[in-house]
Amino acid sequence: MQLDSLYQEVILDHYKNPMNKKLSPTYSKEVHHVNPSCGDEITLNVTVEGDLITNISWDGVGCSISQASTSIMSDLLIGKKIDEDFAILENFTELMQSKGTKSGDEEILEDAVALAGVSQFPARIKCALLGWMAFKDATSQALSETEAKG
Amino acid sequence: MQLDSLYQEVILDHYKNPMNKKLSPTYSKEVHHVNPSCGDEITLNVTVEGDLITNISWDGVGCSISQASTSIMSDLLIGKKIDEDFAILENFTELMQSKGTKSGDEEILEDAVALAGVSQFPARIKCALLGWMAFKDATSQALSETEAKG
Amino acid sequence: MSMLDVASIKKDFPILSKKMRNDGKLIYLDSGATSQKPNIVLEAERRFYSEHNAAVHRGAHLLAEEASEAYEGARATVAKFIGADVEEVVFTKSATESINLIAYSFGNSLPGSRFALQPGDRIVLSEMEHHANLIPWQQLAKRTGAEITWFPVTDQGRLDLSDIDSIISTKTKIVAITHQSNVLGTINPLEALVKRTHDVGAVFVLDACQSVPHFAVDVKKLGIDFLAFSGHKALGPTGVGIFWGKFEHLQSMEPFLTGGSMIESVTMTDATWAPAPRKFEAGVPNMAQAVGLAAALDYLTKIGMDKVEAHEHALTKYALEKFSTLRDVSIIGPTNTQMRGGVISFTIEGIHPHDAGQVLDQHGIAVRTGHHCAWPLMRKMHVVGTTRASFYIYNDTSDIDALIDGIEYAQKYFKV
Amino acid sequence: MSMLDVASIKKDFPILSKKMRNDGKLIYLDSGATSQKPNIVLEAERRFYSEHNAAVHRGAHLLAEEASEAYEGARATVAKFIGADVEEVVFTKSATESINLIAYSFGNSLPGSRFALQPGDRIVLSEMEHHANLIPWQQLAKRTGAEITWFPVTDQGRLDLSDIDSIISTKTKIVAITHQSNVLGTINPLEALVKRTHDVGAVFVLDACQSVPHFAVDVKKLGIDFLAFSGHKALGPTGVGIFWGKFEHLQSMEPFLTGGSMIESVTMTDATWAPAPRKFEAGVPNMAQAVGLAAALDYLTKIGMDKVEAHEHALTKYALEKFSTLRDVSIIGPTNTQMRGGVISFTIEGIHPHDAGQVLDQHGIAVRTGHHCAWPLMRKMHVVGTTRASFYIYNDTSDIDALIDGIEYAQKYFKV
Ligand SMILES: Cc1ncc(COP(=O)(O)O)c(C=O)c1O
Ligand SMILES: Cc1ncc(COP(=O)(O)O)c(C=O)c1O
Repeated sequence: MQLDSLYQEVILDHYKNPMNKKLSPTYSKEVHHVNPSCGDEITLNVTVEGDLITNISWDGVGCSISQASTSIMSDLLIGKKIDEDFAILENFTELMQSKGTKSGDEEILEDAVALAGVSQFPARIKCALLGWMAFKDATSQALSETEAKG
Repeated sequence: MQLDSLYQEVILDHYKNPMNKKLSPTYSKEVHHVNPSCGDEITLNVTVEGDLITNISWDGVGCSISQASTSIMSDLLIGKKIDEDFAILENFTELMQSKGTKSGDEEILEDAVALAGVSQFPARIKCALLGWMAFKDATSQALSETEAKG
Repeated sequence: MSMLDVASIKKDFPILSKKMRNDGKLIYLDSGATSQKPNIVLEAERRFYSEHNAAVHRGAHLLAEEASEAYEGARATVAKFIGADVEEVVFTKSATESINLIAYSFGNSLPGSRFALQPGDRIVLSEMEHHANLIPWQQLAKRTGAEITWFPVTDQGRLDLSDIDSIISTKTKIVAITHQSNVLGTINPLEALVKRTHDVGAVFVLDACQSVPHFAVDVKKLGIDFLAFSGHKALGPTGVGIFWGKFEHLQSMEPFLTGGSMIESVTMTDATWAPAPRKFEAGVPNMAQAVGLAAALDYLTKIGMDKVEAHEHALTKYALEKFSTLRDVSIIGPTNTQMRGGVISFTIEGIHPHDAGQVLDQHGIAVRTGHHCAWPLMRKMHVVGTTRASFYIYNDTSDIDALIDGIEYAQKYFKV
Repeated sequence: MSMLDVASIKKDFPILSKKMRNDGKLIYLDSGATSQKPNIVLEAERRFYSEHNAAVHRGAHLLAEEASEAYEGARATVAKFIGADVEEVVFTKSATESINLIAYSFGNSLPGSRFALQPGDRIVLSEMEHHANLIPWQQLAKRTGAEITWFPVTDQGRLDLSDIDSIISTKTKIVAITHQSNVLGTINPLEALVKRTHDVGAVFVLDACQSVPHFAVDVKKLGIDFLAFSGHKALGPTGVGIFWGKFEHLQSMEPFLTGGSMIESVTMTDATWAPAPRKFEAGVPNMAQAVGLAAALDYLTKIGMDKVEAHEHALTKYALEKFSTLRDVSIIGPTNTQMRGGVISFTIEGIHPHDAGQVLDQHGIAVRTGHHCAWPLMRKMHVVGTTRASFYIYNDTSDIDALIDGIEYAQKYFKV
């Protein structure tokens, strides 16, 4: 396994210029997640309108993989239906757990396929999933709060 | 190592006909000791008069080694000076820890030399010492109580 | 009689070719205390150390990855062996630690938690418990004001369940009982116990030290809440035990040992916990031992736990028959094979267990003597101690024949 | 520069000939997390299992005798290694358990005991503690109402002792501090700390995880009260740690884990305890691991702890000089070799530790990255985490050269 399979150009680009990395002051739900084994942290805001994710913004510290993955995730999931986003998330999680057997469906995952190499480095899977899990948690919480009210 | 080196005739005799195995109603001090690894128990009474041990009596349950050793000990130590008994006790303890390198001084230990073989069976040393340690404890307590009074 | 191929199994255990006193052979009948280890277990440990050793979950480097994979793989193997989910399995150092973990975790619970005990609450045990499943509960009771109550044991060595409804009452919070007695061999009827426990809203803790190594145990089928066993009695290394708990319990329980790797976040004055099972595994774990235990369970699985059970059942039947021909020998425990495992405790009229054990040892026969860490049971059965023979996969009828001969020799030797 | 014969030492460690990614060789710089094991340790464990395995202290048979002798012999070896009396040494599963043992035992103390804590009492720690020497005390404080106070760490990574007299006050009952920081490499000045601790009548607990394996530690000379270390960081097996305490303390302390073998006598509702060290060793112990640890300590003794220390000192000096030539690399911790061990934490401008570790791993260099179980220290030093290289007897200057090259490669790779 070569380093380049992990650190694809796309990843290093997102790492240097992350997207949506500035917390928006308005949101439906904010969550804070940590990766206890390395200390990386992320704060993520999600805005839910009806069945749409209209905004995701975040801030945090972390390695290139976690930063790039969160950047890619936010870009990919904003503006789509919640169902669709959850399907994408599912698909990405499977890719991460594939131990290098999958290369990822570019139709569904777009830039996120660049993270396929991570699945061969078990210790890094958590890095790649940090932002995605924060999104999942924030959205689920936002939904159940809406339900509770509604 | 043969069984007979452990179970000498003298030991089996004392086991079947233990001496002083009947608690006397009068004593200076009574103690109760247990061997936690096998559950054997002993109650021992000692009578101290001045610098003399005038009586030792005991009761309890235990293996042939512990019963015989206590029987031999009581017969050997009654009627002697405390100092002398403690010296005998010291001598016997050393024999037990000798790992088979000593055969015991018959002048000092009399019948107790029959227990020399025990030193080659580490798990049995505690059995052989149970009564002796009870004697030591009871006598020490009796002495310090006399001192406290006196 | 579906016997195992013991001759070939024996070859897997290097210690069984050891030369004993007077160059005799080893007849190991003390597996109830600890089992012997097949080569494959020693090899698994050695391989871990010489190929993958690193602190798990703590490094990005290759060895750390491999060590984590080996350790988590071992967890999956244990989970499968007892029918558990993988995140329900916690590695401890021993069954003793596992039971203490439960007791201390309950003791650490905040008021209002379903695990918090109050004065008047009851912990139900039995009179046949090993000290490991007795003293931790006594201590918990002392710390919380709860009371210990217990099922008595009958003269035949069975649990007396006739008062089950008053012994397990609405005051009961915990019922902790052994699956199989390490002294009597008795296998306890769990169904009624677990049902009554749950009817009163209590949790059921199973001491599975003498069951998991000897017959198939499925935690889900048993419907219990917690389980503990030791690796060293199941062909595994020393220094590893298992604590299993239903995941919903693990989630709400307080941690026991605290330190590295079990945290989510830490400041100088406070900390939050990682999810189970990590919450219960503080520090660099016993990685090589976990891997060794997994190898042991794989070995047992390959033989088949049903075959292990049948083999021990057959041996026990054979032994009980042989024992019945002996003069002045009493079995402490059931004399039939109904709900009974391969542990036989006995006393010989006129010979103290320690002396009996010594004579047997002279013939290379390793048995245990004494109170077997079940002192209250000794008192109940009116004995100072017993001599105990316990069987495992590497024993055969010739070992039992040797035992019987040894007992007769002891009677002759001590002239009783 | 009194170097060891590293080439010949390396041959004793089978894992050091492992083929890494792309068939490269292993450059193991993660001994601070766990050390590698010499063959002699693996052999000692195997020999125990294949020649003497039995439950210690529990049987009259030959194997049980031999196992007890091996286990108690291991205890004597450990005692000698740290200058302790043999009955002061307790085998645990890890330093983490050892420290929890002390904290729980204190928590179990009855009011009036010198170890019982009350609201207002203080436990003094430092900002450089490993979670294992922090969270157990936080939990004890929560259970008893005591307060945690601590020595701050300076920017140079030293303990700031300027307020020692107010930090260790008459309210202080326990001072628990690490001998050598697992992050900074700092060795703490114990004399002043121990003196002040005893002046106020408190006890001093030493976390010796990073000292006992690396230089001679004598508990009597240090004058401390308690000490903990882990076998796996001292060339020993996983699953074994040491708890040492002054005998007079051990006598009056409450037990922690309860169960078999630690008792004097037991009824259904109560129990009394065996004398120390047995009182603290419930259950069938980690016998093979104790024996393996003794073999590891014998191996170190044969090399000579003064030589081990000198070797690591020389390596650290060499490494610090090399590091000072690197651009954009900061050392977190002392940059001189004064009172400093062979652990170097660093950050690389523009490269997250995890990414740095990954690039090093690609070259077979095993380092640790992250917070090293010392999260409060990370915050104090204003870093998310660090990359850490730690040295032991099987490292030489070529390993450090490789590390330096690796760091430069990482800077090139990530274009920083
Ligand atoms: C300074 C220090 N204290 C405590 C520990 C805990 O040791 P273990 O995880 O072996 O229990 C470690 C190592 O992880 C350490 O470096
Ligand atoms: C029934 C039972 N429970 C608990 C234990 C304690 O196991 P360990 O000493 O391995 O912790 C044992 C074995 O000693 C046992 O037989």
